[in-house]
Amino acid sequence: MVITQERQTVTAKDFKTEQKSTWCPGCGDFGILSAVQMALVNAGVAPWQVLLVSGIGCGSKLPDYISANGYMTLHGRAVSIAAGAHLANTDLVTFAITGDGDGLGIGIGHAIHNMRRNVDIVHIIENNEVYGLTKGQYSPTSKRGFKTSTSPEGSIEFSVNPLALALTAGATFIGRSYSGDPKHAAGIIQQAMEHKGYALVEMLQTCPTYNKTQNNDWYKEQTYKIEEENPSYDNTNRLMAYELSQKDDGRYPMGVLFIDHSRPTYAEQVPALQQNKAALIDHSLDLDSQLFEKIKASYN
Amino acid sequence: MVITQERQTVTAKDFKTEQKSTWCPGCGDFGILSAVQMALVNAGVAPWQVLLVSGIGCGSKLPDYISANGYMTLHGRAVSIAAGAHLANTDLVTFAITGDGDGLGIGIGHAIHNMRRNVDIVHIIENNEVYGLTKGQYSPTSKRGFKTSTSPEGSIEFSVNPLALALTAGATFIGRSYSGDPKHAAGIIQQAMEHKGYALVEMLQTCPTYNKTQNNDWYKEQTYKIEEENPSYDNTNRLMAYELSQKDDGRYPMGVLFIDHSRPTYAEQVPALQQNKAALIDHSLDLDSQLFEKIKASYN
Amino acid sequence: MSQKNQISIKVAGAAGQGVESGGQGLAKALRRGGLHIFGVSDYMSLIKGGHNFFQITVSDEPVYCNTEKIHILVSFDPQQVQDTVPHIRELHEGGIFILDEGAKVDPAMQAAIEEVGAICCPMPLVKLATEIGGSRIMMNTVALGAVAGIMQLPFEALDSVVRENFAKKSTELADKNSQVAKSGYDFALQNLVSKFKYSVKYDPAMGDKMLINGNEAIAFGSWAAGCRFISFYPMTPGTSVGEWFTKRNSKIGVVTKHTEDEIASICMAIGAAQVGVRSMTTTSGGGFCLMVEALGLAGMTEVGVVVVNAMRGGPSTGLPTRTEQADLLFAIHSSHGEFPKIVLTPGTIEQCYEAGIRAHNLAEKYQTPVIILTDQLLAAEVYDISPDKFEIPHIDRGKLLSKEQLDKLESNYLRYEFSADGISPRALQGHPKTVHAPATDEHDETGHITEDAANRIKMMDKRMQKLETARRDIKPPEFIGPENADLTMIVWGSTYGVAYETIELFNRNPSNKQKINALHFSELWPLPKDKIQQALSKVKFAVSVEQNYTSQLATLLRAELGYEMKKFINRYDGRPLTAEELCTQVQEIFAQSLITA
Amino acid sequence: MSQKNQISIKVAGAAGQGVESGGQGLAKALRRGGLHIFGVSDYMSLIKGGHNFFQITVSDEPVYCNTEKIHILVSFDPQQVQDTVPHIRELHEGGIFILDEGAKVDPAMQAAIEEVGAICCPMPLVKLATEIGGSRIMMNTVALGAVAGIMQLPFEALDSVVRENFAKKSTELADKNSQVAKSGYDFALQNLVSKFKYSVKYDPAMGDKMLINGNEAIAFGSWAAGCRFISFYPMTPGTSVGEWFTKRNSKIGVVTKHTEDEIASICMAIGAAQVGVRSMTTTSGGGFCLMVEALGLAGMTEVGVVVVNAMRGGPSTGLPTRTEQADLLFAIHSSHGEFPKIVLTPGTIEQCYEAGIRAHNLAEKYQTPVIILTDQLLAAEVYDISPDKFEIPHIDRGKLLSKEQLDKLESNYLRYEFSADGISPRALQGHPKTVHAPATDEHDETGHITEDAANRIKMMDKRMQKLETARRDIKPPEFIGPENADLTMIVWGSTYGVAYETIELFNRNPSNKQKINALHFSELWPLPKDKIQQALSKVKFAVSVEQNYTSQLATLLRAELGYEMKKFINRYDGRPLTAEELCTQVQEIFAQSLITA
Ligand SMILES: Cc1ncc(C[n+]2csc(CCOP(=O)(O)OP(=O)(O)O)c2C)c(N)n1
Ligand SMILES: Cc1ncc(C[n+]2csc(CCOP(=O)(O)OP(=O)(O)O)c2C)c(N)n1
Ligand code: SF4
Ligand code: SF4
Ligand SMILES: [Mg+2]
Ligand SMILES: [Mg+2]
Repeated sequence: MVITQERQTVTAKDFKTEQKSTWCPGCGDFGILSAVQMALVNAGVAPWQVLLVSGIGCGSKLPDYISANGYMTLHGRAVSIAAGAHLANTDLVTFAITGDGDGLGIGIGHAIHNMRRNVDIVHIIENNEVYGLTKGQYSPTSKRGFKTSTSPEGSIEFSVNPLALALTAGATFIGRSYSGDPKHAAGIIQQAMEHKGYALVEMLQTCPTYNKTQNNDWYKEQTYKIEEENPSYDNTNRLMAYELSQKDDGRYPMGVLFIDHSRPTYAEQVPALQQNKAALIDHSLDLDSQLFEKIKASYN
Repeated sequence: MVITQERQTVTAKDFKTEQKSTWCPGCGDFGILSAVQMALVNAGVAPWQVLLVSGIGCGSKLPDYISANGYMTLHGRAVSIAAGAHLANTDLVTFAITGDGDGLGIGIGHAIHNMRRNVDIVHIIENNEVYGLTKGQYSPTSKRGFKTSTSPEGSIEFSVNPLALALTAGATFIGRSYSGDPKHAAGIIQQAMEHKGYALVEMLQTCPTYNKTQNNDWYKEQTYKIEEENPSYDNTNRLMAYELSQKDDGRYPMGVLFIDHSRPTYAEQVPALQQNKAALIDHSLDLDSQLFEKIKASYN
Repeated sequence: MSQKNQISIKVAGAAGQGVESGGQGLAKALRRGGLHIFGVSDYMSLIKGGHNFFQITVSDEPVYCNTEKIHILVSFDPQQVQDTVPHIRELHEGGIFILDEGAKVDPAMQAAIEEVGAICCPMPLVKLATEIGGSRIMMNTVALGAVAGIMQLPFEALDSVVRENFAKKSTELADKNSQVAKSGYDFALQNLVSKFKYSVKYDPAMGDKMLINGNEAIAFGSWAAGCRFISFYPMTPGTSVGEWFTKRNSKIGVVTKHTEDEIASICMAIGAAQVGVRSMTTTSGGGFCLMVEALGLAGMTEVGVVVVNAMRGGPSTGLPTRTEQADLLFAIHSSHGEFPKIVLTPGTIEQCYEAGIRAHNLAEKYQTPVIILTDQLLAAEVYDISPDKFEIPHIDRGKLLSKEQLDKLESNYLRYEFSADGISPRALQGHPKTVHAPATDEHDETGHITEDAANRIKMMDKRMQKLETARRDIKPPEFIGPENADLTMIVWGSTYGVAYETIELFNRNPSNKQKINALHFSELWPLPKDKIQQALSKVKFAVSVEQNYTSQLATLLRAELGYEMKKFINRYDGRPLTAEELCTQVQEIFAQSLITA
Repeated sequence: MSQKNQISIKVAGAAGQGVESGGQGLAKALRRGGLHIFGVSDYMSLIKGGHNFFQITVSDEPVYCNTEKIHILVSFDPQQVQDTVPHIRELHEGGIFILDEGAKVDPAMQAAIEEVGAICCPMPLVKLATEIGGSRIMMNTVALGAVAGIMQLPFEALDSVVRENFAKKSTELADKNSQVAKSGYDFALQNLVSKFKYSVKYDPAMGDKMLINGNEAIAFGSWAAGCRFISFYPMTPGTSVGEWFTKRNSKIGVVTKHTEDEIASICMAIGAAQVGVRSMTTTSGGGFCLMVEALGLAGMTEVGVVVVNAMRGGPSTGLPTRTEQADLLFAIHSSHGEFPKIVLTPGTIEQCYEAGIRAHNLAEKYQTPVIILTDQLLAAEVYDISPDKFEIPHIDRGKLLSKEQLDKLESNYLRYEFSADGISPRALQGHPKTVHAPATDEHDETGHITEDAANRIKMMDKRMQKLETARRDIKPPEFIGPENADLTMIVWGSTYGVAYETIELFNRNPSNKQKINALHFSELWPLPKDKIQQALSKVKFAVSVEQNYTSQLATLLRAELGYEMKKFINRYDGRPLTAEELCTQVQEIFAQSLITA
């Protein structure tokens, strides 16, 4: 995001809330919550300077468990709502926080279209590869063969590849981290915040209740840091990024897969916001009576 | 499609209808209509063996102008409706026919999800890079800067790349042709029909009314046949296909960009259709009274 | 008081031939000449070809809808003149039919012309266009000139319009069209005027008037009321509200977004409204369907967003370019669960402008979604109104707390604080003291999710109380015509115009002993029950008149007030009701002497 | 006739502790022992933790809803026993509270126990579970054993259920749980039975009964009626209808599809139905919102598709796991424009099964969408019904033409042929003689798009005529309780049960001089007006009882029949109405002697 407001000195305490979480013990969402918090602290963004728009799902309850501006909305629509809020108030550091079903199933269209518009928000997909809140159905990212209540004989779908999809759609920042490594996650989220344009962060997430095999040990096995395994990796190279996203050795590269500084953000190009560079919310509501009369006259 | 029914000897006459077209003179949709007709004739598929499901838009009126089974449905939903019809009657050669706004704007989610399921239908996108029926607004495929009633100062969006998107989503056949070359178009459509799995065909289409610059001369300039320019092109190579789809010299490669024979179709894997290989519509409605009593007993 | 003196002109042709623009131009010209005018186009759901027409009715008195019969018929289309047969049948005895001399008049047309006793006037439309203008497409301008001539409109009136319209393109084009218009005008003076026995009085002193359609008026009012964000997806006839903004985009400082679908449209608008910008979206039935889930989001989180639903013939894709009033009960009951909604149903251009203003004020005041129900007829119709009818609006942001008030805030801010009127003081996110995170789950006063039963009841009561508070704020229905009448047509929305003209037609006819009037609803939800009861108590014999199949307002009044209509008149073929047909039906009702006077 | 003799048991604990499965098991066991039983769970919108409970009411007579007060309370959760304080308050004097001996009873609990005069029975749940079963999680089974003991249920009844439930996993686990259950059973016989002064009579000869919930019954009925395609998107409480099919997937030969969203769900189902397969989808309010555009598609192209909307607390996300009846008017008026819809509102498990059958028959017969409105309570409740209540259905495919008839077809097939009853003979695509292409635009008899006004009117009349034809086919409301009563509760859907028990409670109470009954609607649209009028004519004093804020059925009856209720009772906190509260309110109504007997 283009962070327009003055950075603040904030601590974790500033984001604490009484509201008691309803997540299962050991849920990866706890890690993501603390990662978000850490990132905000490190970036010096105060609770009142941020807007965490979420959808519906276990992970989408995140804004309820942190003291910061939030908006818990509809399943699948967080990105559109966040985009609208962002265009109306570009001073708020705006996040869209969705699950995998939420952001890549029902909501995939909004994600793709706002990616290609390069709307300047951070989109975190909490990817536990399952529908948690509805008690464990397979999701668009579930592995083929994954057995759930809606796939008792195993899923027969080829799963969505979030990184390849974001790359193809036109996201200008694509990162991946994991709920079990909040420090790394916080780092990626902060980079996403500092990036100018649509920043997608896929957050691999454990769901001890409905995705038992993919537990923390499993992820420790399956994940690796891009820079560690291929130091020569150039995350500004689209084809290289695509190739990496297509590797199907079943392992998850983590880090910043792709970054593109060349594209302007959507807000930068909106005529009304070019005329008056202030956030739309700060534009006057008063009527320009000359213009008003001019328009009336045009109908004579 | 897996074409289960006996091929028929049919001629163009069999597809003629009295219904008079409402398309503008010179509209590219005429070329697409005749291409579809030609493909059906060449494939030996009779009017009653096919089902042309369309959305809403100029091009989606196609089924009204051909004597064949059709279903003119809702804007953005043709693919889902076609998928349902296909699963219920795998004996019908099922098409989804959509515009670019229809198939890549409002309907992009359904397209992506059914591509990764490899639902065995032919999806033709009539891409005139504009919203025709609603009188000329920019579409997801409109070029940046394209001036329309909703983009008077020029579109500020980066357009969707249908081929790259289909490739990433998991379509197993990706072809492109052009309304001004019905013969070539018919060839691609026929190959799509004969392909087993989700076959996407992007049909570049002229709209002399709302997309005047991209007229037939322009397209003749901008399009080329893949096999002619790079004979060594291997359309089974995913990365090669992606690279080609990413070339932004503004020209349109035509032909079969990508084909993948490795994936089973969705219907092939559906448990109920594995048990009884006949089309679902031909499964008996009669109740298996033993099973009926067994289920009742399970609640005792 | 004798019948209105009016002349009706129909310009017909294929889509893409400039029927719409030609008609609009002619309307403007006649208006500037000093006539009251009503105009609306009738078009098919296609881009070129087919058969469209634009009808204008002019008079020395205000006009609010078209007449069934016409005095002048112009065909722009030498090819398809035969499509004009039904229109020829609409000509008055002595009416004039203008077509190109090259167009062949087939027997069917000839028969129709003789049948109605019309005068067929072939003229060199194409010839003059090509010879003088150098292009056959200018035949439209020739024809308009001819009509102006027949109408004895001072040429300057037409000239000014023609020049304005083409000046944008080039002065040369403007000059050429002006000359071409003159040629048609002169031809008419020499050859046609004498044949035409009808005329209306021009009032040169009429002064400035606006010809603006309903959708433009809604958009104009919304902008004037401070709407600074509109996200929408094209759908006839809702699109033109959005295009009013996009056309002016940067000039008027509004962020306009053509989205990927209607769900995104309303969600973006709600996002913008949630952070404090007056926002709206516009669509038609099918798109409105896709918005109803998000209406619940706005209702539950108490975000004021404005949704325009311009109705067209349904169900489903239906009759995309035709008019209907069949979404009323759907709009009122849209979305699952129970929450307050406000539904406005303007019926005149002035009411459209005001609805734009009212909608944004009510949305912020009651922190809940406001739906403006209009329809294809009202969206497209124009008639002359004086500019001072569009006033600079008063902006009421309701219980919105200012930065200053927030700075002074002592206690923790409660977004959903319980209150007697159900409305909570509203603070925007972005101020250090107002950090909050509303949820679409049931929530407590802070916005946090809770399933507590006692809180649930209080929150439901709070939200629903807003409906009761708003009820007092909603405009009661207004009578059109005399206060006391033997029969009252109960109408809402776009049928205002036809009701008005029906009353004129009926009450001015000396052979009608009785008097009729109408009761028109321009705001419909929540119903201001008491005021409605008062109005209804003055009604002797209520006849429901609706542009739908099931008489939805009648159903609503029965449901909410137990009120029973005596008779029902419905039209659902997508074509607007006419004063003539209503008059006949009203006369029948009287004839059946159902009314014990 | 004295009050019903019933015992109520509540099993409480955190989500994920087996409260639901434990409760279900206990219910099954008591049922097999020879008791009538009603059971339903109450859970929060979270996956683990929180506070859930399962309540069972048993009797020697049929039971249709739970009681407010309970006789036995079991806490599965040594940690959060204090959450049980509100439940302790529900205990009858002499009621028993079972918890683990390790759980500490804090002062608040102690106070509550003394207040109600309950008996606190700490017992070695964990100890027995670990010592005998070798695992602490078996404490649930110990507790169930204890309850069985207190209830003096023959052990075999419990044993059979425990073994069945764990046999799937392993026989060893089955044995262990059996032993553990026995240990709890014996402990209760030795230490608790004597303290418990309540009892019900078992009827060992009761024989086979089904314990099946409403959603399972709807799914079962639909499958039995030939539904072979269901596409849906998970949404509580609609999901379980779909999961009934997926669980049996290949066995029952049904294509089941978990789609990417609700729009795809209904569109896939419509696609399948269009080519001739009986198809359905299931969802709840928010998902239903997303389906309403496609309802219009089905209505306009005359495709019979079945949609289950299982209502939950709204608006928006609302109270996802709680019950409400607030979508009735939305469902009836859903989608823009006007077209026929059929709405079924089953209230009993038997009616759910039948609704599944009726929906698919009516959908094909009238070639239009059918909505089954159920809710969270009905979706989750179970009570014993005899298996022969679920009969093999008669399948009526309406005017569907057979292959043979089509082969003989002479003239061109007209998909939308005009007919007196509005229903056109239906032929499937795929036969050489039936090639056609329906459009959602207004169309002619062949299905081709046309804007012709005359055709439009005939097509609207044809479609709407189906509503009149269907009206005769819709079940009238039925009286619960005595035919003649001083007061009648007007109810629909899931409130059947509470209405039934309220009548029992009130009419059996000798101190009540008056009699009450209820009129229950299990099918609601189109309203069979005449039959309803007949039924209502027997009603002396109508009291609307609904699980919503705005009394939607009352509004509908006023709108359609001009019928006025005398009193309104509403509950909208997401918790089911109880017989006790209704009884009290009814008594108050009588007390205010509003009723002139
Ligand atoms: C329109 C709509 N459809 C369905 C639901 C029910 N629902 C709630 S959360 C959810 C999916 C949860 O999966 P995911 O998005 O991956 O989030 P998670 O719970 O796994 O964090 C669904 C289907 C809903 N709330 N709204
Ligand atoms: C839900 C819905 N929204 C909007 C519309 C209006 N509409 C009809 S066609 C169309 C887009 C046409 O563009 P495209 O899909 O590219 O088809 P084309 O007309 O260019 O062939 C739109 C927005 C509609 N019919 N339904
Ligand atoms: S179900 Fe899974 S995702 Fe949801 S809270 Fe529990 S562990 Fe977390
Ligand atoms: S508007 Fe364009 S796409 Fe539509 S019919 Fe005319 S030329 Fe064809
Ligand atoms: Mg998930
Ligand atoms: Mg297009």
